[in-house]
Amino acid sequence: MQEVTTEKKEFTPNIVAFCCNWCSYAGADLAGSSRLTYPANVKIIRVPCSCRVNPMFILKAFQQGADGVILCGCHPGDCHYVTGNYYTRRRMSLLFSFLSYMGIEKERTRVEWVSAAEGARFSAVMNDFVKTVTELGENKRLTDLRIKEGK
Amino acid sequence: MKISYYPGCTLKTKAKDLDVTARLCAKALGVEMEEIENWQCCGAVYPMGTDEIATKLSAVRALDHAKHNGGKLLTLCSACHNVIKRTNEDMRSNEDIRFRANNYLKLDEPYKGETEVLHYLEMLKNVVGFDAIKKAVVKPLNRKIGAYYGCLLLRPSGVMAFDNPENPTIIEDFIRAIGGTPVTYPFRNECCGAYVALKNAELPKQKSRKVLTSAKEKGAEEVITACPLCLYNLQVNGDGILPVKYFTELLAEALGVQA
Amino acid sequence: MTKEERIENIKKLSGTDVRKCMKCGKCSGRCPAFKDMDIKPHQFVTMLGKGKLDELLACKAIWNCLSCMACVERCPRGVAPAAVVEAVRDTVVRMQGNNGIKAEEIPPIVDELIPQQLLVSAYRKYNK
Amino acid sequence: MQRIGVFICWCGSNIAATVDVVKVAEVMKNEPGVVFSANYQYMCSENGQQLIKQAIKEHNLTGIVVGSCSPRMHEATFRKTAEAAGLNPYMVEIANIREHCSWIHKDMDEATEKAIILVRTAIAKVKLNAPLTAGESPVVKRALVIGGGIAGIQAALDIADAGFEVDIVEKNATIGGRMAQLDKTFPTLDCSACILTPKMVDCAQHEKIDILSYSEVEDVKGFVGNFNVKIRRKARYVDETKCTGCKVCMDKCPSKKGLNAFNMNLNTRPAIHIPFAQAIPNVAVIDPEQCIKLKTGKCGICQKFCGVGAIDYEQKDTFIERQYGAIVVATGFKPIALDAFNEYGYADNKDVITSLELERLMNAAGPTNGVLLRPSDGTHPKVITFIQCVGSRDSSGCGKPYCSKICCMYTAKHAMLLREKYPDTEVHVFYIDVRTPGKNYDEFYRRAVEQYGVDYIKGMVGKVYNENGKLMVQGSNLIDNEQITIESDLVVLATAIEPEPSVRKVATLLTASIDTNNFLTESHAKLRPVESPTAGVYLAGVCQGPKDIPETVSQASACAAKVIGLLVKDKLKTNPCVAIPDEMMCNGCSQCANVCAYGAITYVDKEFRLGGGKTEVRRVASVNPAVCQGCGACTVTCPSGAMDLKGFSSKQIMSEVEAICKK
Repeated sequence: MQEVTTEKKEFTPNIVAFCCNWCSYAGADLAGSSRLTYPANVKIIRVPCSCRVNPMFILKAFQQGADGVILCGCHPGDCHYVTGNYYTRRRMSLLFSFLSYMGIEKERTRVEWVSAAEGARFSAVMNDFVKTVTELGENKRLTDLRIKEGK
Repeated sequence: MKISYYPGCTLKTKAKDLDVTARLCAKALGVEMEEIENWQCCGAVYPMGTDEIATKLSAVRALDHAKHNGGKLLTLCSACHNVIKRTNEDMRSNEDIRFRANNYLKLDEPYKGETEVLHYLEMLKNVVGFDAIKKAVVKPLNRKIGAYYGCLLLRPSGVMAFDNPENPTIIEDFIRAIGGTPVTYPFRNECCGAYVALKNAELPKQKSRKVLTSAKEKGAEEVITACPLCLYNLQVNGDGILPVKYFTELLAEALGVQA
Repeated sequence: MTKEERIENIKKLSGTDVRKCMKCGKCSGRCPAFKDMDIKPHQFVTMLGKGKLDELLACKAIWNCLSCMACVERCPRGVAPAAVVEAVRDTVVRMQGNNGIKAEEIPPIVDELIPQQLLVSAYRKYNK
Repeated sequence: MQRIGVFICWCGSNIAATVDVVKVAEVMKNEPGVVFSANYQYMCSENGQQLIKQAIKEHNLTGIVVGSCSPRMHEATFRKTAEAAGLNPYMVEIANIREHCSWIHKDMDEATEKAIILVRTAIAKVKLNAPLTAGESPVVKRALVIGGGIAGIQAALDIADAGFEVDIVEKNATIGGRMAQLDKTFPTLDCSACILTPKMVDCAQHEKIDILSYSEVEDVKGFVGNFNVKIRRKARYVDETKCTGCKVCMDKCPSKKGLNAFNMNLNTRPAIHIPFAQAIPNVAVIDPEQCIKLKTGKCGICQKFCGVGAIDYEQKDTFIERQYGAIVVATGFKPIALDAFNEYGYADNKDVITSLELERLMNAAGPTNGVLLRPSDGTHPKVITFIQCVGSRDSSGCGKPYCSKICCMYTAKHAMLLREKYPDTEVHVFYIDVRTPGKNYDEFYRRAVEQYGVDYIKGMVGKVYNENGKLMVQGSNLIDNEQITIESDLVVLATAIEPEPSVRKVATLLTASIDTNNFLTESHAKLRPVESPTAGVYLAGVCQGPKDIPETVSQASACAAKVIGLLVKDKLKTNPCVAIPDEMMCNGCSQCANVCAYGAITYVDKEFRLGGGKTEVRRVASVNPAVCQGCGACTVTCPSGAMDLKGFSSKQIMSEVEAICKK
């Protein structure tokens, strides 16, 4: 076991962002090419459509120690796959009510619609989400402690 | 039906005609105007400075009173209407002003712009209905009448939401309802300049003449307004080009109610 | 207050973003008091943006603006020149002794017919 | 055992300035499964690709991860590189360490740490990648052009000239569009009809072009190479095959008070009419709202007089279905409504007109036969004032926030033509800025000023009102710091343009994205300006953004080139990242088929061995890989977890999640 430094570090949350390939991932690219910053603790996973995101993935992220999970897709009505984001919207509202039933702060998960043209919005959304999750603090309830401490 | 009513300073003195005829007509049309208690002067001009709080409190008090008494606040004077409606919008949508005004007032529950501010003309149109007025008219006014809107009723249109700011029709519809022939003229929504009368006497003179000349050119025989200040200015500075009256005076005439 | 702070304060007081102005001049095309404005409505916006404080504070236009909102209504960019005029006027009035109209000036010009509304509004507009 | 290669790109200083690329490459050497790790200035360059190819061969790599720019940029490049070295192209993953890392972070340590995690995540994914092979789908060698204006006409002609069949679907009774309404065109002042109508005739006579006028697209199914389109042919109450365009019916029709939309409602036309003299097809149409026979059942005069028996009051809308390989959208524009601009007095004064109305008033085939007369009293106007930017560059909510682009030039054109034809007129132009970039454009505008004496006033109009029969135009003159009032006889508003409203429906049918101003979005603002993000859909003309005729024609020809490039192929490679059911787990519940927007999932009865010589017939899902678009909606909906998506499998995504979360 490595010795952990005792110095108290400021809490920086670990955020997983699922972005659909056609709108939000491109929006994140635009945020990049426009040099619009957001915190480095946001890491993006590319999926073809927001409807590819199984609620299991989100639970898995929390279990593995993520502090917040955000899912981004095309604006309703603009889905590249016509209706994919409508499924997302419905599934996620179910997942969110399940999470709040379990006592997990609902602010830890979020669905946002970001188009390929909305680089500024992508950056603003990420900044805001990181801020929200930072205020909530570390995710303890859903983390599988064996995973965290086993390492 | 009863509606909370805010008369305002001038309607108690120089513009009694406006107040008295309005009340009589409303009664004849089945609306009771209930003057709110202990109203204070609205200040006659909406303070635009973003830090102006104290100057808006009298309007908020009146609005809060109306909130608990039917939820509607009836106004008659254009200036009062402008001040109260814009203040109400601040209380509804401007978080900073809402917080600070409520901080001063210490009401039982904070006021958040819940009251609906209704001008007498809107009341005639939406509550009574111009058709009902048409039926109640005993003496149709067979005259050509020019509506003078001025600036206060219409602008800023985003907040006032009174009528199309460039092509309003509500007073024209009103004139039709009382049997008159409305005359539309281009200067009906131009400011008469009365605000600066004490500082710059010439400007209001020019502007009033322009308004009345424009109305006369298009064939108006008289001009009506809802604003005591416009009335004063058009009468005093308008060289008597056309007679100017309150719209409620004509309503009273058409309905056959006597002061 | 430094000059820069004063400028910032006027911007804040006006609640309008002068950088949105595209210098079309529609406000001045409509202003009914244009001839009596020594600084024109569009100039208020650009001069505030450039920080020309002294000229703004010394102008006569702040007393002649009718606050009729025609410029605000017409602006294609959502700028409110009238709010800038008022913010400058407020700033002048709030400096000690700079009231636009003094109480003793009133009685001689008041006639029988003058409505309260005019006196009240004049006090509110020009005095502190 | 996977043998993974990692390649970290500097992108010059784009990545290397904020990410310690050498360190990232070093750290990756110690990752389990990684057998090779390198960094290079430009991985996408010839040399960079060579490095990758060499490593694949030398180290016998089974998968590679490139840490570089966005996969939307170079994923295809590196897949080709891998393929060239004998590696399946789908064994490539990109870690986006530029757009998602170096460009948005400033702190080197922070950015390097994030880059390491991103590359690790890609490694975690690529380890679970499986070789995929793209399928093939056939290409229908026929194109659809939606909209028959100059954009649609040009695109159709170019595609047809290359030997492919083209259908033009036009919602109006004739093709020609807005350009047919124009009088002259800038910057050379040729007559619009003289250059447009020959092209319209070419379309009509071209053996490869089928004009479906008075028709609208109702439904679109399918995908690039194989669109199935349902088209509504609206009842025109005239048999298109019989009508000869003799116009006798127009003379005899007793209902002559219909507003003539072609002339911007400045005059009237009969209920049965041909929109204009050079209409294509030159066939009459009946306005059912106006026709006495259709409204009351009495009349029938046109039928009586029609020599060829073309009139058919019983005609109904019909539908046809056709297959296309590619679709060009060219739906055009309309001037905005002026309801929110009453300060210019358009609603109250007949002599306040829009620029398009002026085009008709100046046109020899227009309501005044080309003589400029005031609509109010038919007199010749002496003082004409133009107002520019009416509703353009307006972010107040009343108008459009964009520049309509064409108004500066056509206003200069109008001003010039008026001064030339009527030297006794005085012409004023209020402008905010004069924007005339383009070949010979600024010279054109300056000619209006210098040669024709047009008075350009830097300022904007605040109010137009009628006084003693004159139009008083009150505005600012910012150069002289004045407020001026010009007594005018005619006021012309350079009205903003907006996309033709029907584009919204078309966009929805095609799943083509649309921006906040209802313009269709192009795939890339600079490098793919005529492609829609939806494969096989191309954009021409103002439906994509404001533009003038030369630009529209260029874009239409560019679209045609793209369409030809597509139609010339016999087969298209399909995306291999499609859904795949695990038949052993599928219970045939139909949930996946219900959510599939493409109808790619069907059910088959299949025989399964149960062991012991027994078999069982079960109903299981079957995905058509040519139709599946790979969205993944079915994978999540499947209650038994039988459905998965190739290239984005649940296991892959889970492993990415793990890699990101691992501290």
